[in-house]
Amino acid sequence: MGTKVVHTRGDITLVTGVIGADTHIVGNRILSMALEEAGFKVVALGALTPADEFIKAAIETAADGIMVSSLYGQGELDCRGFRELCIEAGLNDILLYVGGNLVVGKQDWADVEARYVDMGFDRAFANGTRVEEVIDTLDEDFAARAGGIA
Amino acid sequence: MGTKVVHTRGDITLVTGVIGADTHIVGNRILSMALEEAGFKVVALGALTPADEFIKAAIETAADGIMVSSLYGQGELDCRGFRELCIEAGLNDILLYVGGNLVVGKQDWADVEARYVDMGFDRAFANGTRVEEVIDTLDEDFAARAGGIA
Amino acid sequence: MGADGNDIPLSAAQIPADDFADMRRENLARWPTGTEVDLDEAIEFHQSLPKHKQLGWVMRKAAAEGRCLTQPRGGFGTLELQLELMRALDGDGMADIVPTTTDSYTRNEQWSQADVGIEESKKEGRSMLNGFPMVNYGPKQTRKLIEAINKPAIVLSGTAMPRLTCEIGFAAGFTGYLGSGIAYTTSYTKDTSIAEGIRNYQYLDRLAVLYQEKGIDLHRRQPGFLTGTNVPPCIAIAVGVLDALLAAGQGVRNYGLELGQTLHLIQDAAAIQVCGELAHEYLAAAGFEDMFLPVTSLHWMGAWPQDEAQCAALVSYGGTLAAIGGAVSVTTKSTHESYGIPTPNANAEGLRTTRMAIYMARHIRLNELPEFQAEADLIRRETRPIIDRVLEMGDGDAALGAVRALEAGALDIPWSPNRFVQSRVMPARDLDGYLRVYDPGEMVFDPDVAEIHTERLMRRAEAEGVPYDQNLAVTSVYEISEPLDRLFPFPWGPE
Amino acid sequence: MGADGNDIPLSAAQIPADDFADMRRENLARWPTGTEVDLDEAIEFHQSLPKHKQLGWVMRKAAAEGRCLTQPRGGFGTLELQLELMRALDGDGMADIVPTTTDSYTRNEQWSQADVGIEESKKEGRSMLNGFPMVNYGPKQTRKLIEAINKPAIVLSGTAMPRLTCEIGFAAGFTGYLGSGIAYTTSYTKDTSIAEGIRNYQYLDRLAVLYQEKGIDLHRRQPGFLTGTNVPPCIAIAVGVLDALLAAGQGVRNYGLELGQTLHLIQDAAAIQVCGELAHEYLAAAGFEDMFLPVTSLHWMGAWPQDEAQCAALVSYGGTLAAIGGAVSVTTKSTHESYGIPTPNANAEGLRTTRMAIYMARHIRLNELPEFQAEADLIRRETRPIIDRVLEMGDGDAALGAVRALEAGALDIPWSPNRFVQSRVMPARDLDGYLRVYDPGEMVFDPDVAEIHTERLMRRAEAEGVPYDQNLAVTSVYEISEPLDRLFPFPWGPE
Ligand code: B12
Ligand code: B12
Repeated sequence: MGTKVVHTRGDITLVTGVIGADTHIVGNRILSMALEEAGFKVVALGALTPADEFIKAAIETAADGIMVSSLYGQGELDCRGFRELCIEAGLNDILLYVGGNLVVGKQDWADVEARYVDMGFDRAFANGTRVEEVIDTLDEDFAARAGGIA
Repeated sequence: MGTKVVHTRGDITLVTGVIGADTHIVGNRILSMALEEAGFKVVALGALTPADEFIKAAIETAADGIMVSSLYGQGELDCRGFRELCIEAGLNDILLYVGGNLVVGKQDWADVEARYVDMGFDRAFANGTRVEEVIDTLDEDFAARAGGIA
Repeated sequence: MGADGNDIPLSAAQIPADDFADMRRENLARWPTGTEVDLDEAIEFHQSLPKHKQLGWVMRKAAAEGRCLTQPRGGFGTLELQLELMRALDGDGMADIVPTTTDSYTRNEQWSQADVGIEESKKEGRSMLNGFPMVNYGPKQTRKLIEAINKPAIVLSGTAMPRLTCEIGFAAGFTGYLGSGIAYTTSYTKDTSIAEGIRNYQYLDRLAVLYQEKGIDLHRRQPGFLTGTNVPPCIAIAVGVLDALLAAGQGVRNYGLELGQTLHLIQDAAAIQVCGELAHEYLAAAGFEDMFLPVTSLHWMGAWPQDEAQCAALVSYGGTLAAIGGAVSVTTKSTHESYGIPTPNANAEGLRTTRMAIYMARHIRLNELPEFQAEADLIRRETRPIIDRVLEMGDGDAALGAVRALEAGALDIPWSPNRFVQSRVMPARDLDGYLRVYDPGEMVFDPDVAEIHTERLMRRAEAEGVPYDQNLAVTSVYEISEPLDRLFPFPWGPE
Repeated sequence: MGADGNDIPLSAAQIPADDFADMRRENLARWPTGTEVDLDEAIEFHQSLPKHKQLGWVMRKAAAEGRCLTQPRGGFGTLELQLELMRALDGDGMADIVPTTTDSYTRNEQWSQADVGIEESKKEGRSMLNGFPMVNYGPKQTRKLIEAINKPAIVLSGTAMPRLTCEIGFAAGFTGYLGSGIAYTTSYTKDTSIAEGIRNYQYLDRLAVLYQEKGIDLHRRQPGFLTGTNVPPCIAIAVGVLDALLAAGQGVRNYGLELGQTLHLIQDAAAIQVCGELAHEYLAAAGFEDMFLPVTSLHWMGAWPQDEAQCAALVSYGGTLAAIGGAVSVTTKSTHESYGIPTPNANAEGLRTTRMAIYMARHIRLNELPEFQAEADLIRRETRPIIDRVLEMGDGDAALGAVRALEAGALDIPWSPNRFVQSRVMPARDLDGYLRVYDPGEMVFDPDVAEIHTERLMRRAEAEGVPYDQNLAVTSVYEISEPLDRLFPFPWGPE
């Protein structure tokens, strides 16, 4: 993997946090630490972050992407309308990732992924995702954007 | 349960054994011990008993029933034609039970049972059967026979 | 003055009866179902329950007979789903203690959002909430859960805001309640101060004592697992003892302590032993001689692997560890853990696997093993100074001490989301599979104790050929969740 | 004279090379595929195998590094099914040692019936045989199994008649072979005399030594599980040591000993320890100083419960017991055990659950626990007199001694189908979960040892309020297979 765009990482600001009433901070903190170590600018909002705080922070920091964690199962309720909120706030193109345990119970992943893509997330990541994979995918997506219309 | 025919058990002779190249003697021995203790006459042939030895012993002892154990999975091959062998030997009405792990692998029990009934066994018993249940069923079947045409 | 009790200065002292009456009145008015709570009627109902449905009695009996009881977690978003679940856990799962986990909106007192969740769940035909919204249903409806089962029931509600939920839960007929001020506030909240969390649980404990005064022996329990993420025994036990002091201060006498498993047979057994010991020691020293303080062991609370076969070993070993450790009960998980809330069936299977594991190990005790004794001794040497320091910082008051010690980091919780906690302590697993402390943050260990931790972890770094750095802690977070081919491969090729 | 060697008087001495050549010639002529066996070609193939596919090397390495390897059982009736199975066990199951179990016709040298079984299996599209008919396929075809995997492979063939199968197996490239004269004859046959069984395995061992002489370090292994039904450690170890003496007599030097688990953590660990000790002691005393004698622990060999969740605990605990006992490998079962031969998937899951259990317990040793030491001591005091008596009855010859002692009952096997065995010994489980001897039959234990067994079982009878009779043994056969609601119910109601 490792698309050769490493040099641009320092220009990219990512907002991270755990959405809703969700207290699962461990994975989000490890992810934030790893993104920072990989060279991205990271704005870490921590656990229990309402949707509008993500948007506010993204505007304030002119972020390029938002990394939403949801572990506790209620993400499907918390994340509804997240893309719309972004658009309302003028964040039209912002890259939206979501990851964790995105629904209640053990459900078919393809189905879960589709639900989140329908909600407007660019990508959804299943439980068990390792940070290396996230970083690789970010590089790819930002490389594509740099080469594309963005 | 406990059909009230206990007094006739002493007149009933049962041949027990483990069919084919099967060495699993434990359940068969416990069953034989329990049948004897319950009052039946038991002719125990032990493990590794070819089909024709069951028939021979049944003729010699004028047995009323044959209790075939098969645990090792190959019973489906060993038991084919068992009823026919009985009929050829003039044991037309003899009660045939079979029990143990009657096929290779974990298969649907109803299906397995049907296969053995097709082969001419009066009853087939799944793994896990306890001796009390076997004795109750024997009593029922012999009671039915006594009251019926036999 | 507000009747939430927040204007009374924080202390471990019992809330006076009349203050408490005011607090209750105000509290119950916060949501319509609060008005359904009728203490006298509730006490009558509790009195009518047979002994085997009273968790207080059942825990005492299990401890006396040396049994290890099983208890799962479990909550779904509607009464119908929850009834079905609890029947399955009681029946198919043979749970000795049947739980009701509340959903996260309830835990955060977002009852109108929970209402939406109930509606959505009904519409979708599946649970959209991660637990049962007890407050929304109210005590009368919720009591149907108690009536549907033949075992004692416990409320599991990981929150720093239990005030209304506990009123509903006890009034409905639950005889057990998990939760405590220090443990839950440090691991389930971001902006709630420790003082506020402690006050809220003082309310809960005080309420339990209202029942106790009428002869109802409710079982209160402390969630020692904290953030569930490699919490070393010394921290879990210290918090447990402090929470127990707070509960005892309100008058509670039947109080369980939980410990998340480290997954090291000897460390877990030693931790259970020392937890019971130190709890009795400190409670007695504070004048509470007559406390019943059983220890509950919890199936691995960190990240689980995705492979269900691998998970089966965690479930089963969880029973083994609890039984051998002499825990009075074990709280179980299932092979679905890494994915999401288990189906009733998977949950029941986890219970049965655990139960069989307990059956097989029920005779085994390791107390005379020198390695056990060394570890127990180490845990004592780690834990006593932490508790002593906290009490000292509180001038003898556990409530004040906890607030100040957490702020200063003298007591610290790994991976805590709470901003009133330092969360600088970093645990990691050593080469022999023991959980040790890589970075103590501001916590102070005796030099010889600190030396042991450092030495053990250096040995691991050396053996693995990795730097002695924070990554030892991060890899220890992942470790147990790693797929087996990474965790424990065939070691000799093919090259 | 026949070249089956049956006219040479029975003894533990090595079969002379020229006699053995005659025996082989006659043996290989018994079935067409026998002519495919070419020793030189086979040895070349073995030499070409990488070390990690040679079980002799892998077992030595595991012992040196203190590892516990996993190995399942598994055999299906056609080459295609067997290939798929072995790939699944190697891949999905991560087995460290991959097995081929032969079918029961092959074990009884009923090769024409096995031919029918192959045809039937092909016709039905599922295995109608309970294992792989290796002789019918012959060494060339069978070698495809070895080539399909990346681990060492072992033949599992519970029989007293291994002569042709072992020729095919070794020629095909299997580097391990399970089976022995005393163990298998007493537990897998009815009419085969012990002498005949011993001779047949002397053939197998002698053949392994032909390979050994060319530098091929094959792993021979003894199946200590016997009838798998509550075999107490002393009997398993005694038979193991005697079979090892017989193998050593033929020249074998890499010889594993198996022990079925009793499911008591301390008894199993003590048994593994004492088994290794006594094996070395007796082998050295007989002049075999340079033996490699690793111990393998076997998942519960008695009857399994039907509930898969309950079985998962047996599988997992099986890994725990093996790891803590310090076994060099563990032979696994699956959650399908009570029903029938497991699917490749269930088999692989059993392996992974076991592997995870081993990972978690790999650091734990109980050798310094006083209870362990007492039990190890007891096992020594039980076992030595049995072996001594057998050797004495054989005037120092293990082969003669075994035949005579089994006939007299001085060595006895519980629940044996063989008519040359007394099978009067009756084991039963005591109140602490240890396997004890209820009725020793004609076996003679030291009075103080016998007293311990009786006292322990009387305590159980008393506690359960049942008579002190043979039913203690029968209920112990069922025990572990009982459904949980009978085995270990919620103890306090509802009345
Ligand atoms: C530890 C834990 C806890 C701790 C959390 C401590 C803390 N403050 O962080 C405690 C004990 C407090 C806890 C509480 C609860 N938990 Co919890 N918990 C877990 C557990 C066991 C491990 C989570 C973890 O830390 N994993 C390790 C980290 C490193 O992995 P991660 O979080 O998955 O993150 C990685 C990836 O997912 C990915 N990732 C994460 N976020 C994002 C975002 C983006 C954009 C991307 C690209 C990638 C990404 O990268 C991360 C690093 O590799 C999981 C089950 C499991 N997975 O084994 C349950 C689990 C998440 N919890 C669950 C539940 C229900 C709860 C509770 C509601 C109930 C309870 N048990 O009390 C409460 C929640 C309270 C609340 N309001 O949120 C459920 C969720 C159910 C569901 N989705 O169906 C789970 C799945 C357990 C289960 N099967 O029931 N829990
Ligand atoms: C102990 C055991 C052995 C011992 C047997 C010792 C002996 N000489 O008896 C040993 C280790 C030697 C052994 C060998 C083998 N075994 Co085995 N064995 C078992 C095991 C674990 C328990 C059997 C037992 O004793 N049960 C306890 C008794 C009390 O119960 P029972 O036998 O079921 O009998 C009761 C009832 O079934 C019923 N019953 C029995 N017979 C009858 C007859 C009638 C008429 C009635 C009404 C009722 C009835 O009443 C009995 C008393 O309650 C089973 C699996 C299991 N069930 O857990 C596998 C099992 C039977 N074995 C199996 C196999 C494949 C073998 C081997 C071929 C391979 C191997 N593992 O080496 C060899 C067979 C060699 C041969 N030629 O037969 C398979 C059979 C596969 C299948 N059917 O698909 C099983 C199911 C294990 C598995 N899942 O793979 N085995």
